[in-house]
Amino acid sequence: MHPEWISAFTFLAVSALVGGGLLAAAKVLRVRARAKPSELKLRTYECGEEASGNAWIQFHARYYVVALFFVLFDVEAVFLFPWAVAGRSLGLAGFVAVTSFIVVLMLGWLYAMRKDSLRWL
Amino acid sequence: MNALVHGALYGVVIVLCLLTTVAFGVWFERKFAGRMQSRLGPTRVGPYGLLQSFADIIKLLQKEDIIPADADGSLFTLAPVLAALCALGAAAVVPFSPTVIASDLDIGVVWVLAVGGLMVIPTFAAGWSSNNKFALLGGMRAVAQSVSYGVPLVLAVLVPVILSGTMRISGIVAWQTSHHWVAVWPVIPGLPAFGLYMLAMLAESNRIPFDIPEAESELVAGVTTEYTGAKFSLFYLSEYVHTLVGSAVASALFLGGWDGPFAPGLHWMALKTLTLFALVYWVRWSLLRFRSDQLMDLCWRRLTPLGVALVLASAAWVQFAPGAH
Amino acid sequence: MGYFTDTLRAMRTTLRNVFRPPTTVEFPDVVRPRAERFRASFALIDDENGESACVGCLTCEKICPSQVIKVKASPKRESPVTGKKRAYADDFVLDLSACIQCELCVQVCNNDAIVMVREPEQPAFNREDLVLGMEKLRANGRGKTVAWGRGTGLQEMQESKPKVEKPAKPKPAPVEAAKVETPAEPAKVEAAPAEPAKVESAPAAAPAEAAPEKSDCSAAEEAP
Amino acid sequence: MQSARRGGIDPHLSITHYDPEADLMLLHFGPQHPSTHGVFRMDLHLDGEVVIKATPYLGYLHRGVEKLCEKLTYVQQTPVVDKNDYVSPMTNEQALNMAFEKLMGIEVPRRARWLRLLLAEMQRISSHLLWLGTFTLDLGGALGGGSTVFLHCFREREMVLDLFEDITGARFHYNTHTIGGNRHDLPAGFAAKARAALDGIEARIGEYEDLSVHHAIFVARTRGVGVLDGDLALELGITGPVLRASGVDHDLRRDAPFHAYDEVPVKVSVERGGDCLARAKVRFAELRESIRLCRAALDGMPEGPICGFKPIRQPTQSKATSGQVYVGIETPRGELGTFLVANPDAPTTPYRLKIRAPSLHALSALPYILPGATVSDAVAILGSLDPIMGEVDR
Amino acid sequence: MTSVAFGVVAALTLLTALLVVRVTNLVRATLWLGASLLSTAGIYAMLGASFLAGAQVMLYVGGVVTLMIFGVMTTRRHEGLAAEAESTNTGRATAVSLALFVLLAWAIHGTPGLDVPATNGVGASPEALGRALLVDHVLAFEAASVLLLAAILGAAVIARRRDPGVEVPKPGSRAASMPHAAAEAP
Repeated sequence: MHPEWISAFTFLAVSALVGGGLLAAAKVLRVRARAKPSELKLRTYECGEEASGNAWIQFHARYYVVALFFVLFDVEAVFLFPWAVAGRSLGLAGFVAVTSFIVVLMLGWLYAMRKDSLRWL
Repeated sequence: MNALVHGALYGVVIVLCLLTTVAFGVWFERKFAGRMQSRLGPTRVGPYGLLQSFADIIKLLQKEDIIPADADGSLFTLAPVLAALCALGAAAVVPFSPTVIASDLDIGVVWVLAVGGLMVIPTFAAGWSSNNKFALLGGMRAVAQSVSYGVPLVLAVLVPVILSGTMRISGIVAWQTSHHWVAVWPVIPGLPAFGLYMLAMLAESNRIPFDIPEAESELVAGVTTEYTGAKFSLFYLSEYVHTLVGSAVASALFLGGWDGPFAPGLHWMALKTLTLFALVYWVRWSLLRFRSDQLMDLCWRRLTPLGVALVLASAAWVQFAPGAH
Repeated sequence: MGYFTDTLRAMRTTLRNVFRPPTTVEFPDVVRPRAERFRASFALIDDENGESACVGCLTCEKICPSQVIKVKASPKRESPVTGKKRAYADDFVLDLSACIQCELCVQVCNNDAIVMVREPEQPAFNREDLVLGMEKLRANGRGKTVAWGRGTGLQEMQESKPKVEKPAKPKPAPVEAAKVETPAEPAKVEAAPAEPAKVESAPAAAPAEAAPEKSDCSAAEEAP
Repeated sequence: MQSARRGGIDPHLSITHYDPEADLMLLHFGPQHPSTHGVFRMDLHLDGEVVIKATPYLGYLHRGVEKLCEKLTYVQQTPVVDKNDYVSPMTNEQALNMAFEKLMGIEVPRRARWLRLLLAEMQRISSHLLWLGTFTLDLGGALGGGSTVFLHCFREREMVLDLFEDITGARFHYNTHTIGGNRHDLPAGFAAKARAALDGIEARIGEYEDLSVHHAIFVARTRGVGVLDGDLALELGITGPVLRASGVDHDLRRDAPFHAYDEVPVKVSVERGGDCLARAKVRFAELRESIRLCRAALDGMPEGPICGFKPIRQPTQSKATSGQVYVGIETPRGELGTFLVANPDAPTTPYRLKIRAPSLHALSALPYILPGATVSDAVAILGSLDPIMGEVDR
Repeated sequence: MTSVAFGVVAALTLLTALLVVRVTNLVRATLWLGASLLSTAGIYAMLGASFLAGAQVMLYVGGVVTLMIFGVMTTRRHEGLAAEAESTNTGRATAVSLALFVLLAWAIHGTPGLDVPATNGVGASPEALGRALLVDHVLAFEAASVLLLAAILGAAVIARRRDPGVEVPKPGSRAASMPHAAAEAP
């Protein structure tokens, strides 16, 4: 494994310690009102009313579409990164290739725009 | 083995520095916001209230830990830890000076985007596991928002990558040291790309005017509605760390990082980062909030094509501008 | 672009406020000046003889909308100081926790015995501390800054024609205890300088036009 | 489903009409919610984030004020109704005492009427400032620019409250009006202090506008949101700025002058939009107009007695044995009415006191204008109606 | 050292993958899938494919898992943490997966040229990747854009279709507001 990756993963481990450490510290420090909190205290908050039904409900499909668009544009970006690094050595051919790649994608964006699919509501 | 020690050592130092900066950053924000609002801000704990954040942390740690009866307990506990991990982890590849860098990855830019972008998972997990409607709505909004603003963020970051021809952040800073700061020259992809990055960064770290996920006047406290004590403080912390690391990345990618005269590189980097950090809070306390659909419209209908245009412009610059190489 | 310029303008506005002096003060160390008429807690005033000016006429108890005043009136007896016969209140209890600070008890007091205090009431740790008895009320009257409003003063302000720019502050006139001799029946308490303020009939179309079924309250108005 | 298909909203239809599969999320919005302006509750049926049906629930702040007043003598009621519209207590007192005066046929001296006008307009300034603060708080959150406007508004509102404190000694529940006039006269040097405060407030209005109505985000959040038709508003009995924002030119200060409004004419501001932005603009215009009216009142304040009756010394003297009256005045929220029936059996207390609260009528628009809005809009719409739960629930 | 680390990460990948199919709650399964994909990214990083690892996290964990979360959240109700789809065909499923595993292992084993040791990132640098994409495989690169275009068009079409069950009412005027009152008036 590349040493930089080892450092990076070590850094991640250190940052994980922050969260874990805080929770551990809280376990020591925190106040316990009672051995077992009352039932009322553990109830789900819904503005002081009895919660009506479960929160785990069906959501609107537009959320799905947003994620779909994100994945598509992210894929585009990921394709662009290697070119961005190698781009200047590839000359005009590379520039033309990437420009056409982007233009084709933006056609799709334009279509979605025209069809009003990029609206949230 | 060497790399392990290096990572651990720098990890501890950088993480501690970040946390301390956040503690005083929060103090600064509260003082600054207080003066904006004709208030005094914190005054009681320590001189000028400087130790206020530490008092807050101690207070939060002492609070009773409540996991709602209907919640998914393990996920509920795991989510804040993961959030702090993602926020801090992005700092691994940020060069604070030519030498102060935990891991000089060759794909540093992608690391920042990937680890920072992972924030959506703990946020959603927190919202979903709370089994609270406000939290769930907040979680869904948060995911939709960070996912959407991920696109302009990536496109903005592509500009310095294209200009410098490397994904190594220290390489980008070095290129700026020998050429120009990206935000300064070439002006056309550079400056708008910087602005685009800052906007997307505001949205990713849920700061006003983009704080839809925890819009407290609508969703009470968004994903953190059911959270108390230490877990809440972790979310709070990770938000600030996210903003701070985002500012650091912005100064590295667009403002020349450690580049600057008269003073050591570390000082310049700190100065630029803190200036951007303060700017974020200045904006935060001056603006109202967008509505979620306006936020999405802004992202998909305005910022995304802007980002694509900037990428094309920088490609053209690299290709055709004399002396760009 | 509108967003951008508007944001800059908003940020300029907030920045301008950063350089203004803050409005808030550090409270217990710095106290904002209170208005002269500020009304907070209560006090029972002593008359010039060092006795409580309250004669136990029960007017304040009757007028109090939230019924927080309980007065125990005693029959007339000789004053140990002056030797004259006068009425006393044996006990006077005011429950501050239910008081709405409406100032009506002050207004109706013909002896200027009960007044309000300019120092805001201190928070208490338990409810009993908020129940002001005779001792506490009289101690307030001696120890704390007493507010401007007195019964006779307020009555005079409403009935006479004070000049606008003239200090409307009435002199805290010394109480003439002798003046009120028959306080036992509150209904019989004489209104002091009993000058029926004649209504200046304005030509305006005041909405308070006389109702057709006018009651006999006008008689009461002219009564004094 | 039928009516929903026709593109309309029927707030009275059951939710099954809109959603046969009952797949909507029922969200209890309130009473313990940061932006329900006290303890108000609406049950929102949400499709994603869009409100399909809204059902308001009232009564969380019911204190039985009207019933209580039946047990109190006339003079004792003023401090009690102070707490109804706790954002503009002055106008509460005025409406109540004007009803008493009308019932008993008492004339109010001219100075008292001018004084009441001054107090009412100062109260309108403070009330609208508080509205602006809470409205931006709804739009911008307690951790953002909203709270900045909020605290700026409170800073200026303090100036008005300081003036009230100078007059009455109280900052909030004044009890300064009484039957036949006022209890407190203006203190010495009041006019100069008041003018200074008014100048200070007027100078800052531009700053509020920079942070709110002139800001593109505010406009984006409010334009076209919560559109209320003028006809519907009239049908629901809505008055005040909400009605005027819907294009209906109606203001009791001009149309049925009370106090001294016949001597100080009012310029009524009307907007056509009917949305949250129009309501904001109307209130901003009223803010400026009120400052002008206050200056006029200070300039033209006549000399004379401030009370035409002395009811307080002997509370049993203010009595009425027959008759019933209604008095409506224009408060910052609309027409505050007091309906009073004299009690022949107990002349010192009313037989019935009914308060017509403008906020209640404004809230009745919610089921009509909420459907189709998002949760964020719902907060903005509720805030733009400026409800005060104290007077809604009474 | 490296092999120990690899063993840990590989075991993690397998474990989380197993949890994905064994967990009964769909949301949790999706989150476990995210963990599994993350450890896969770890394996890529170990093999020196830096950019692939980064892209894996960005695209799969950040993007696809989000997509699946939204897919789960928008398809059906989830009543609590209870079992969603307890399969009764565990035996048969195990047999099929084992068979698939054997088949794949055989195929991989039989493919020549796969026993090259890890390159420590020499051949997989982003520069090399870019060169390969834009010079050697430029046609595939452009074809990918067309594929993405098709996907965007598809997404746009999905987005346009409104949920037929609930008609979002338009806040409107009084005329539109009370049809029911008008209809029921005698």
